[in-house]
Amino acid sequence: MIFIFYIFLFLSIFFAFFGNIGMLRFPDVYTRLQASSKCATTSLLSLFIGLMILKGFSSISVRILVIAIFFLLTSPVASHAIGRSAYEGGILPWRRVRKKEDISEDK
Amino acid sequence: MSVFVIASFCFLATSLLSLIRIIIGPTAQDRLVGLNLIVPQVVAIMVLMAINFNRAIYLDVALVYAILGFISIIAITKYLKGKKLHE
Amino acid sequence: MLEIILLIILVLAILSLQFKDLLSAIICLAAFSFMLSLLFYYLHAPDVAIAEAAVGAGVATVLFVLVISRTKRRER
Amino acid sequence: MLITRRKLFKPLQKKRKEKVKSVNVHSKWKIIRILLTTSYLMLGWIFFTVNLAPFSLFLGLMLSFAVAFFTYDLFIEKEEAARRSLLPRIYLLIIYPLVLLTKVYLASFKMIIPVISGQSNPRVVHFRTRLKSELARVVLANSITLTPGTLTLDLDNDHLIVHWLDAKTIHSHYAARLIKGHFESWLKRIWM
Repeated sequence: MIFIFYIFLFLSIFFAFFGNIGMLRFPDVYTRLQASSKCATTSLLSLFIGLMILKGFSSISVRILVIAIFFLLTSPVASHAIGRSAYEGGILPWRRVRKKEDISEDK
Repeated sequence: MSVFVIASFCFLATSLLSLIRIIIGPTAQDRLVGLNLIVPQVVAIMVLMAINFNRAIYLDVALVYAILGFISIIAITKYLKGKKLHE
Repeated sequence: MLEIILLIILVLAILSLQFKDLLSAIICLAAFSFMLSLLFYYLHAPDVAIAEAAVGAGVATVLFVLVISRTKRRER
Repeated sequence: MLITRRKLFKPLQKKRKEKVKSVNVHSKWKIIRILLTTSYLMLGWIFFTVNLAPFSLFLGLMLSFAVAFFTYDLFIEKEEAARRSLLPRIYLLIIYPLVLLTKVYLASFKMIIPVISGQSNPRVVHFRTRLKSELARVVLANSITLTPGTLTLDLDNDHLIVHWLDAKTIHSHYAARLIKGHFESWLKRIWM
Protein backbone atom coordinates (compact mmCIF):
# COMPACT_ATOMS: atom_id res chain seq x y z
CA MET A 1 0.00 0.00 0.00
CA ILE A 2 2.70 2.45 0.95
CA PHE A 3 4.61 1.61 -2.23
CA ILE A 4 1.70 2.81 -4.41
CA PHE A 5 1.60 5.98 -2.33
CA TYR A 6 5.30 6.58 -3.03
CA ILE A 7 4.71 6.17 -6.77
CA PHE A 8 1.88 8.71 -6.74
CA LEU A 9 3.89 11.15 -4.61
CA PHE A 10 6.78 10.92 -7.04
CA LEU A 11 4.43 11.50 -10.00
CA SER A 12 2.97 14.54 -8.26
CA ILE A 13 6.34 16.20 -7.61
CA PHE A 14 7.47 15.30 -11.15
CA PHE A 15 4.44 16.97 -12.76
CA ALA A 16 4.71 20.04 -10.53
CA PHE A 17 8.36 20.46 -11.53
CA PHE A 18 7.65 20.08 -15.26
CA GLY A 19 4.69 22.44 -15.08
CA ASN A 20 6.93 25.12 -13.61
CA ILE A 21 9.69 24.51 -16.16
CA GLY A 22 7.16 24.68 -18.99
CA MET A 23 5.74 27.91 -17.62
CA LEU A 24 9.19 29.45 -17.59
CA ARG A 25 10.20 28.21 -21.07
CA PHE A 26 7.18 28.85 -23.28
CA PRO A 27 6.94 32.09 -25.27
CA ASP A 28 3.50 33.62 -24.59
CA VAL A 29 0.54 33.70 -22.18
CA TYR A 30 -1.55 30.95 -23.79
CA THR A 31 1.18 28.32 -24.02
CA ARG A 32 2.24 29.11 -20.47
CA LEU A 33 -1.35 28.63 -19.36
CA GLN A 34 -1.43 25.28 -21.17
CA ALA A 35 1.61 23.98 -19.32
CA SER A 36 0.75 25.40 -15.92
CA SER A 37 -2.95 24.53 -15.67
CA LYS A 38 -2.60 20.95 -16.91
CA CYS A 39 0.43 19.98 -14.90
CA ALA A 40 -0.76 21.67 -11.69
CA THR A 41 -4.12 19.88 -11.85
CA THR A 42 -2.49 16.52 -12.53
CA SER A 43 0.05 16.89 -9.75
CA LEU A 44 -2.59 17.82 -7.18
CA LEU A 45 -4.94 15.02 -8.29
CA SER A 46 -2.24 12.37 -8.12
CA LEU A 47 -1.23 13.58 -4.64
CA PHE A 48 -4.85 13.28 -3.50
CA ILE A 49 -5.28 9.82 -5.02
CA GLY A 50 -2.12 8.64 -3.28
CA LEU A 51 -3.24 10.02 0.10
CA MET A 52 -6.70 8.47 -0.29
CA ILE A 53 -5.09 5.09 -1.00
CA LEU A 54 -2.85 5.51 2.05
CA LYS A 55 -5.59 6.50 4.50
CA GLY A 56 -8.33 4.09 3.39
CA PHE A 57 -11.93 5.08 4.20
CA SER A 58 -11.89 7.64 7.00
CA SER A 59 -12.99 11.21 7.70
CA ILE A 60 -9.65 12.51 6.37
CA SER A 61 -10.06 10.83 2.99
CA VAL A 62 -13.63 12.13 2.58
CA ARG A 63 -12.37 15.70 3.16
CA ILE A 64 -9.61 15.10 0.63
CA LEU A 65 -12.22 13.85 -1.85
CA VAL A 66 -14.20 17.08 -1.38
CA ILE A 67 -11.09 19.18 -2.04
CA ALA A 68 -10.28 17.06 -5.12
CA ILE A 69 -13.77 17.47 -6.60
CA PHE A 70 -13.66 21.20 -5.92
CA PHE A 71 -10.30 21.50 -7.64
CA LEU A 72 -11.42 19.46 -10.63
CA LEU A 73 -14.33 21.90 -11.04
CA THR A 74 -12.60 25.24 -10.47
CA SER A 75 -9.12 24.87 -11.92
CA PRO A 76 -10.26 24.81 -15.60
CA VAL A 77 -12.58 27.74 -14.91
CA ALA A 78 -9.73 29.84 -13.50
CA SER A 79 -7.43 29.10 -16.44
CA HIS A 80 -10.30 29.76 -18.87
CA ALA A 81 -10.90 33.13 -17.19
CA ILE A 82 -7.25 34.13 -17.56
CA GLY A 83 -7.15 32.99 -21.19
CA ARG A 84 -10.34 34.82 -22.03
CA SER A 85 -9.18 38.06 -20.43
CA ALA A 86 -5.95 37.84 -22.43
CA TYR A 87 -7.85 37.08 -25.67
CA GLU A 88 -10.27 39.96 -25.24
CA GLY A 89 -7.47 42.25 -24.08
CA GLY A 90 -5.88 41.87 -27.52
CA ILE A 91 -2.79 39.76 -26.83
CA LEU A 92 -2.05 37.90 -30.08
CA PRO A 93 -1.20 34.19 -29.85
CA TRP A 94 2.43 33.40 -30.64
CA ARG A 95 3.02 31.46 -33.87
CA ARG A 96 6.01 29.54 -35.07
CA VAL A 97 7.70 30.99 -38.15
CA ARG A 98 6.57 28.71 -40.96
CA LYS A 99 7.54 27.67 -44.46
CA LYS A 100 5.92 29.12 -47.58
CA GLU A 101 3.87 26.02 -48.44
CA ASP A 102 2.26 26.08 -45.03
CA ILE A 103 1.28 29.73 -45.36
CA SER A 104 -0.37 29.13 -48.73
CA GLU A 105 -2.25 26.23 -47.16
CA ASP A 106 -4.03 28.39 -44.62
CA LYS A 107 -4.92 30.98 -47.28
CA MET B 1 12.02 13.75 9.20
CA SER B 2 9.08 11.95 7.59
CA VAL B 3 8.22 11.58 3.90
CA PHE B 4 5.57 14.28 4.12
CA VAL B 5 8.05 16.93 5.27
CA ILE B 6 10.44 16.10 2.45
CA ALA B 7 7.61 16.23 -0.11
CA SER B 8 6.44 19.62 1.19
CA PHE B 9 10.02 20.86 0.82
CA CYS B 10 9.93 19.80 -2.83
CA PHE B 11 6.67 21.67 -3.41
CA LEU B 12 8.10 24.77 -1.76
CA ALA B 13 11.12 24.59 -4.06
CA THR B 14 8.89 24.36 -7.16
CA SER B 15 6.82 27.33 -5.93
CA LEU B 16 10.10 29.29 -5.88
CA LEU B 17 10.28 28.61 -9.63
CA SER B 18 6.82 30.02 -10.21
CA LEU B 19 7.83 33.07 -8.17
CA ILE B 20 10.29 33.86 -10.97
CA ARG B 21 7.36 34.16 -13.41
CA ILE B 22 5.66 36.66 -11.09
CA ILE B 23 8.86 38.73 -11.00
CA ILE B 24 9.72 38.80 -14.73
CA GLY B 25 6.30 38.45 -16.41
CA PRO B 26 5.95 41.21 -19.02
CA THR B 27 2.15 41.62 -18.85
CA ALA B 28 -0.33 41.40 -15.97
CA GLN B 29 -1.77 38.16 -17.35
CA ASP B 30 1.63 36.46 -17.10
CA ARG B 31 1.84 37.35 -13.44
CA LEU B 32 -1.69 36.01 -13.02
CA VAL B 33 -0.52 32.69 -14.49
CA GLY B 34 2.18 32.56 -11.83
CA LEU B 35 -0.38 33.27 -9.09
CA ASN B 36 -2.62 30.57 -10.55
CA LEU B 37 0.26 28.11 -10.29
CA ILE B 38 1.29 29.06 -6.74
CA VAL B 39 -2.15 28.33 -5.24
CA PRO B 40 -2.30 24.52 -5.97
CA GLN B 41 1.23 24.02 -4.73
CA VAL B 42 0.47 25.74 -1.43
CA VAL B 43 -2.72 23.66 -1.13
CA ALA B 44 -0.57 20.55 -1.64
CA ILE B 45 1.82 21.69 1.11
CA MET B 46 -1.13 22.32 3.45
CA VAL B 47 -2.66 18.87 2.82
CA LEU B 48 0.70 17.17 3.38
CA MET B 49 1.18 19.05 6.66
CA ALA B 50 -2.34 18.14 7.79
CA ILE B 51 -1.55 14.47 7.21
CA ASN B 52 1.72 14.95 9.08
CA PHE B 53 -0.03 16.51 12.11
CA ASN B 54 -2.81 13.89 11.72
CA ARG B 55 -5.68 16.33 12.30
CA ALA B 56 -8.77 16.32 10.04
CA ILE B 57 -9.71 19.89 10.98
CA TYR B 58 -6.55 21.26 9.32
CA LEU B 59 -7.87 20.14 5.93
CA ASP B 60 -10.69 22.70 6.13
CA VAL B 61 -8.07 25.44 5.97
CA ALA B 62 -6.87 23.98 2.67
CA LEU B 63 -10.42 23.99 1.29
CA VAL B 64 -11.01 27.63 2.30
CA TYR B 65 -7.65 28.53 0.82
CA ALA B 66 -8.54 26.93 -2.53
CA ILE B 67 -11.91 28.76 -2.62
CA LEU B 68 -10.32 32.14 -1.86
CA GLY B 69 -7.58 31.70 -4.44
CA PHE B 70 -10.24 31.00 -7.05
CA ILE B 71 -12.26 34.08 -6.01
CA SER B 72 -9.28 36.45 -6.11
CA ILE B 73 -8.27 35.25 -9.61
CA ILE B 74 -11.85 35.67 -10.86
CA ALA B 75 -12.01 39.20 -9.39
CA ILE B 76 -8.80 40.32 -11.08
CA THR B 77 -9.79 38.85 -14.48
CA LYS B 78 -13.19 40.50 -14.17
CA TYR B 79 -11.38 43.85 -14.14
CA LEU B 80 -8.99 42.90 -16.95
CA LYS B 81 -11.75 41.70 -19.27
CA GLY B 82 -12.82 45.06 -20.66
CA LYS B 83 -9.37 46.63 -20.81
CA LYS B 84 -7.11 46.81 -23.85
CA LEU B 85 -3.42 45.95 -23.62
CA HIS B 86 -1.74 49.36 -23.40
CA GLU B 87 -4.10 51.62 -21.55
CA MET C 1 11.12 25.51 5.73
CA LEU C 2 10.50 28.64 7.78
CA GLU C 3 13.41 30.50 6.18
CA ILE C 4 12.27 29.77 2.62
CA ILE C 5 8.73 30.98 3.33
CA LEU C 6 10.08 34.15 4.94
CA LEU C 7 12.35 34.74 1.93
CA ILE C 8 9.41 34.42 -0.48
CA ILE C 9 7.35 36.80 1.65
CA LEU C 10 10.17 39.37 1.69
CA VAL C 11 10.65 39.22 -2.08
CA LEU C 12 6.90 39.62 -2.73
CA ALA C 13 6.61 42.55 -0.29
CA ILE C 14 9.47 44.44 -1.96
CA LEU C 15 8.01 43.75 -5.41
CA SER C 16 4.56 45.02 -4.48
CA LEU C 17 6.14 48.30 -3.38
CA GLN C 18 8.32 48.64 -6.48
CA PHE C 19 5.85 48.08 -9.36
CA LYS C 20 4.56 51.09 -11.27
CA ASP C 21 1.74 49.03 -12.77
CA LEU C 22 -0.73 48.89 -9.89
CA LEU C 23 -2.50 45.72 -11.06
CA SER C 24 0.77 43.80 -10.90
CA ALA C 25 1.28 45.20 -7.41
CA ILE C 26 -2.15 43.86 -6.44
CA ILE C 27 -1.28 40.42 -7.80
CA CYS C 28 1.95 40.45 -5.79
CA LEU C 29 0.01 41.49 -2.69
CA ALA C 30 -2.42 38.59 -3.16
CA ALA C 31 0.47 36.12 -3.47
CA PHE C 32 2.03 37.78 -0.40
CA SER C 33 -1.03 37.19 1.74
CA PHE C 34 -1.30 33.58 0.47
CA MET C 35 2.26 32.95 1.62
CA LEU C 36 1.60 34.72 4.95
CA SER C 37 -1.34 32.40 5.45
CA LEU C 38 0.95 29.41 4.80
CA LEU C 39 3.35 30.79 7.42
CA PHE C 40 0.60 30.99 10.05
CA TYR C 41 -0.48 27.48 9.10
CA TYR C 42 3.06 26.20 9.58
CA LEU C 43 3.20 27.79 13.05
CA HIS C 44 0.13 25.75 14.17
CA ALA C 45 -2.42 28.58 13.98
CA PRO C 46 -5.06 27.42 11.43
CA ASP C 47 -7.70 29.91 12.64
CA VAL C 48 -5.39 32.87 12.01
CA ALA C 49 -4.52 31.30 8.63
CA ILE C 50 -8.20 31.19 7.63
CA ALA C 51 -8.68 34.82 8.72
CA GLU C 52 -5.57 35.95 6.84
CA ALA C 53 -6.61 34.13 3.66
CA ALA C 54 -10.16 35.52 3.85
CA VAL C 55 -9.19 39.12 4.59
CA GLY C 56 -5.89 39.40 2.75
CA ALA C 57 -6.59 37.42 -0.39
CA GLY C 58 -10.38 37.62 -0.64
CA VAL C 59 -11.64 40.99 0.56
CA ALA C 60 -8.54 43.16 0.17
CA THR C 61 -7.91 42.03 -3.43
CA VAL C 62 -11.50 42.72 -4.47
CA LEU C 63 -11.39 46.12 -2.74
CA PHE C 64 -8.12 47.14 -4.42
CA VAL C 65 -9.42 46.03 -7.82
CA LEU C 66 -12.55 48.15 -7.25
CA VAL C 67 -10.38 51.14 -6.33
CA ILE C 68 -8.22 50.94 -9.45
CA SER C 69 -11.27 50.43 -11.65
CA ARG C 70 -12.55 53.77 -10.35
CA THR C 71 -9.17 55.54 -10.71
CA LYS C 72 -6.06 55.09 -12.88
CA ARG C 73 -4.16 51.86 -13.33
CA ARG C 74 -0.70 53.31 -13.77
CA GLU C 75 1.31 55.20 -11.17
CA ARG C 76 3.43 58.15 -12.26
CA MET D 1 -31.99 0.49 -25.51
CA LEU D 2 -30.79 4.05 -25.70
CA ILE D 3 -32.39 4.70 -29.06
CA THR D 4 -35.77 3.51 -27.90
CA ARG D 5 -35.56 5.74 -24.85
CA ARG D 6 -34.88 8.78 -26.94
CA LYS D 7 -37.79 7.97 -29.22
CA LEU D 8 -40.06 7.65 -26.24
CA PHE D 9 -38.82 10.90 -24.84
CA LYS D 10 -39.52 13.18 -27.81
CA PRO D 11 -43.33 13.24 -27.73
CA LEU D 12 -43.16 13.89 -24.00
CA GLN D 13 -41.16 17.04 -24.62
CA LYS D 14 -43.70 18.39 -27.07
CA LYS D 15 -46.56 17.77 -24.70
CA ARG D 16 -44.76 19.55 -21.90
CA LYS D 17 -44.14 22.62 -24.03
CA GLU D 18 -47.85 22.86 -24.83
CA LYS D 19 -48.82 22.52 -21.22
CA VAL D 20 -46.55 25.29 -19.97
CA LYS D 21 -49.10 27.89 -21.09
CA SER D 22 -51.61 27.02 -18.38
CA VAL D 23 -51.09 28.49 -14.91
CA ASN D 24 -51.47 25.31 -12.85
CA VAL D 25 -48.53 23.54 -14.48
CA HIS D 26 -46.50 26.70 -13.97
CA SER D 27 -46.79 26.58 -10.20
CA LYS D 28 -46.17 22.83 -10.22
CA TRP D 29 -42.95 23.40 -12.15
CA LYS D 30 -41.96 25.97 -9.52
CA ILE D 31 -42.37 23.42 -6.72
CA ILE D 32 -40.34 20.84 -8.66
CA ARG D 33 -37.58 23.39 -9.17
CA ILE D 34 -37.46 24.18 -5.44
CA LEU D 35 -37.31 20.49 -4.51
CA LEU D 36 -34.56 19.75 -7.03
CA THR D 37 -32.44 22.65 -5.77
CA THR D 38 -33.01 21.47 -2.19
CA SER D 39 -31.80 17.97 -2.99
CA TYR D 40 -28.65 19.23 -4.73
CA LEU D 41 -27.84 21.55 -1.82
CA MET D 42 -28.47 18.71 0.66
CA LEU D 43 -25.95 16.53 -1.19
CA GLY D 44 -23.39 19.30 -0.82
CA TRP D 45 -24.18 19.65 2.91
CA ILE D 46 -23.61 15.94 3.52
CA PHE D 47 -20.31 16.05 1.65
CA PHE D 48 -19.02 19.09 3.53
CA THR D 49 -19.99 18.05 7.08
CA VAL D 50 -19.04 14.38 7.18
CA ASN D 51 -21.66 13.75 9.87
CA LEU D 52 -24.73 11.51 9.71
CA ALA D 53 -26.29 12.41 13.11
CA PRO D 54 -30.08 13.07 12.80
CA PHE D 55 -29.87 16.61 14.18
CA SER D 56 -27.21 17.56 11.62
CA LEU D 57 -29.30 16.08 8.79
CA PHE D 58 -32.42 17.95 9.97
CA LEU D 59 -30.55 21.25 10.24
CA GLY D 60 -29.08 20.74 6.78
CA LEU D 61 -32.50 19.99 5.30
CA MET D 62 -34.02 23.13 6.85
CA LEU D 63 -31.15 25.37 5.77
CA SER D 64 -30.99 24.01 2.23
CA PHE D 65 -34.75 24.43 1.86
CA ALA D 66 -34.48 28.03 3.04
CA VAL D 67 -31.66 28.73 0.58
CA ALA D 68 -33.48 26.94 -2.26
CA PHE D 69 -36.66 28.91 -1.64
CA PHE D 70 -34.89 32.20 -2.34
CA THR D 71 -32.44 31.16 -5.04
CA TYR D 72 -34.12 28.46 -7.17
CA ASP D 73 -34.51 30.96 -9.97
CA LEU D 74 -30.74 31.32 -10.34
CA PHE D 75 -29.91 27.62 -10.33
CA ILE D 76 -32.60 26.28 -12.68
CA GLU D 77 -33.93 28.56 -15.38
CA LYS D 78 -37.56 28.81 -16.36
CA GLU D 79 -37.07 27.65 -19.95
CA GLU D 80 -35.08 24.49 -19.20
CA ALA D 81 -37.63 22.27 -20.86
CA ALA D 82 -36.02 18.83 -20.99
CA ARG D 83 -36.10 16.68 -17.90
CA ARG D 84 -32.87 14.87 -18.83
CA SER D 85 -30.74 18.00 -18.48
CA LEU D 86 -31.65 18.29 -14.78
CA LEU D 87 -31.51 14.62 -13.79
CA PRO D 88 -28.34 13.01 -15.17
CA ARG D 89 -27.92 9.25 -15.58
CA ILE D 90 -26.07 8.45 -12.37
CA TYR D 91 -24.11 5.37 -13.48
CA LEU D 92 -22.65 7.21 -16.46
CA LEU D 93 -21.89 10.20 -14.24
CA ILE D 94 -19.72 7.91 -12.08
CA ILE D 95 -17.90 6.39 -15.07
CA TYR D 96 -17.21 9.74 -16.79
CA PRO D 97 -14.66 11.07 -14.22
CA LEU D 98 -12.66 7.86 -14.54
CA VAL D 99 -12.51 8.27 -18.34
CA LEU D 100 -11.56 11.91 -17.85
CA LEU D 101 -8.86 10.97 -15.32
CA THR D 102 -7.11 8.54 -17.67
CA LYS D 103 -7.25 11.16 -20.46
CA VAL D 104 -5.77 13.79 -18.12
CA TYR D 105 -2.85 11.53 -17.20
CA LEU D 106 -2.14 10.73 -20.87
CA ALA D 107 -2.34 14.45 -21.68
CA SER D 108 0.14 15.38 -18.98
CA PHE D 109 2.64 12.78 -20.17
CA LYS D 110 2.29 14.15 -23.71
CA MET D 111 2.81 17.68 -22.34
CA ILE D 112 6.32 16.81 -21.14
CA ILE D 113 7.68 16.39 -24.69
CA PRO D 114 7.13 20.03 -25.81
CA VAL D 115 8.29 21.25 -22.41
CA ILE D 116 11.67 19.57 -22.79
CA SER D 117 12.19 20.16 -26.52
CA GLY D 118 10.59 23.61 -26.72
CA GLN D 119 8.98 22.68 -30.06
CA SER D 120 5.33 23.65 -30.44
CA ASN D 121 2.93 24.83 -33.13
CA PRO D 122 0.10 26.71 -31.41
CA ARG D 123 -3.00 27.84 -33.33
CA VAL D 124 -6.48 29.13 -32.50
CA VAL D 125 -9.37 26.97 -33.75
CA HIS D 126 -13.12 27.75 -33.92
CA PHE D 127 -15.85 25.11 -33.96
CA ARG D 128 -19.38 24.32 -32.86
CA THR D 129 -20.88 21.77 -30.52
CA ARG D 130 -24.12 19.83 -30.86
CA LEU D 131 -24.97 19.63 -27.14
CA LYS D 132 -28.27 21.24 -26.12
CA SER D 133 -28.20 21.90 -22.39
CA GLU D 134 -26.05 24.63 -20.80
CA LEU D 135 -24.56 22.38 -18.12
CA ALA D 136 -23.32 19.84 -20.65
CA ARG D 137 -21.66 22.61 -22.69
CA VAL D 138 -19.86 23.93 -19.61
CA VAL D 139 -18.67 20.42 -18.70
CA LEU D 140 -17.48 19.91 -22.30
CA ALA D 141 -15.50 23.17 -22.16
CA ASN D 142 -13.93 22.16 -18.84
CA SER D 143 -12.95 18.73 -20.10
CA ILE D 144 -11.43 20.25 -23.22
CA THR D 145 -9.33 22.51 -21.00
CA LEU D 146 -8.09 19.49 -19.04
CA THR D 147 -7.09 17.30 -22.01
CA PRO D 148 -4.32 17.09 -24.65
CA GLY D 149 -2.80 20.50 -25.19
CA THR D 150 -6.06 22.39 -25.66
CA LEU D 151 -7.44 25.39 -23.80
CA THR D 152 -10.95 26.87 -24.15
CA LEU D 153 -10.71 30.62 -24.67
CA ASP D 154 -14.38 31.46 -25.21
CA LEU D 155 -17.77 29.75 -25.04
CA ASP D 156 -20.63 31.62 -26.69
CA ASN D 157 -23.87 29.62 -26.95
CA ASP D 158 -22.65 26.67 -29.06
CA HIS D 159 -19.53 28.34 -30.49
CA LEU D 160 -16.20 27.35 -28.94
CA ILE D 161 -12.83 29.09 -29.45
CA VAL D 162 -9.97 26.75 -28.58
CA HIS D 163 -6.24 27.37 -28.36
CA TRP D 164 -4.48 24.24 -29.57
CA LEU D 165 -0.85 23.49 -28.79
CA ASP D 166 0.71 21.36 -31.55
CA ALA D 167 -2.10 21.91 -34.08
CA LYS D 168 -2.51 19.38 -36.89
CA THR D 169 -5.21 21.21 -38.89
CA ILE D 170 -7.21 24.42 -38.67
CA HIS D 171 -10.19 23.14 -40.64
CA SER D 172 -13.15 23.52 -38.30
CA HIS D 173 -14.78 20.14 -38.93
CA TYR D 174 -11.70 17.93 -38.58
CA ALA D 175 -10.36 19.95 -35.66
CA ALA D 176 -13.67 19.47 -33.87
CA ARG D 177 -13.51 15.74 -34.43
CA LEU D 178 -9.93 15.54 -33.17
CA ILE D 179 -10.42 17.74 -30.11
CA LYS D 180 -13.81 16.65 -28.84
CA GLY D 181 -13.01 12.96 -29.20
CA HIS D 182 -15.52 10.83 -27.37
CA PHE D 183 -16.49 13.46 -24.83
CA GLU D 184 -19.44 14.78 -26.79
CA SER D 185 -21.14 11.42 -27.14
CA TRP D 186 -20.57 10.65 -23.45
CA LEU D 187 -22.04 13.99 -22.37
CA LYS D 188 -24.92 13.60 -24.81
CA ARG D 189 -25.84 10.37 -23.09
CA ILE D 190 -25.53 11.89 -19.61
CA TRP D 191 -27.28 15.25 -20.05
CA MET D 192 -28.53 15.53 -23.65
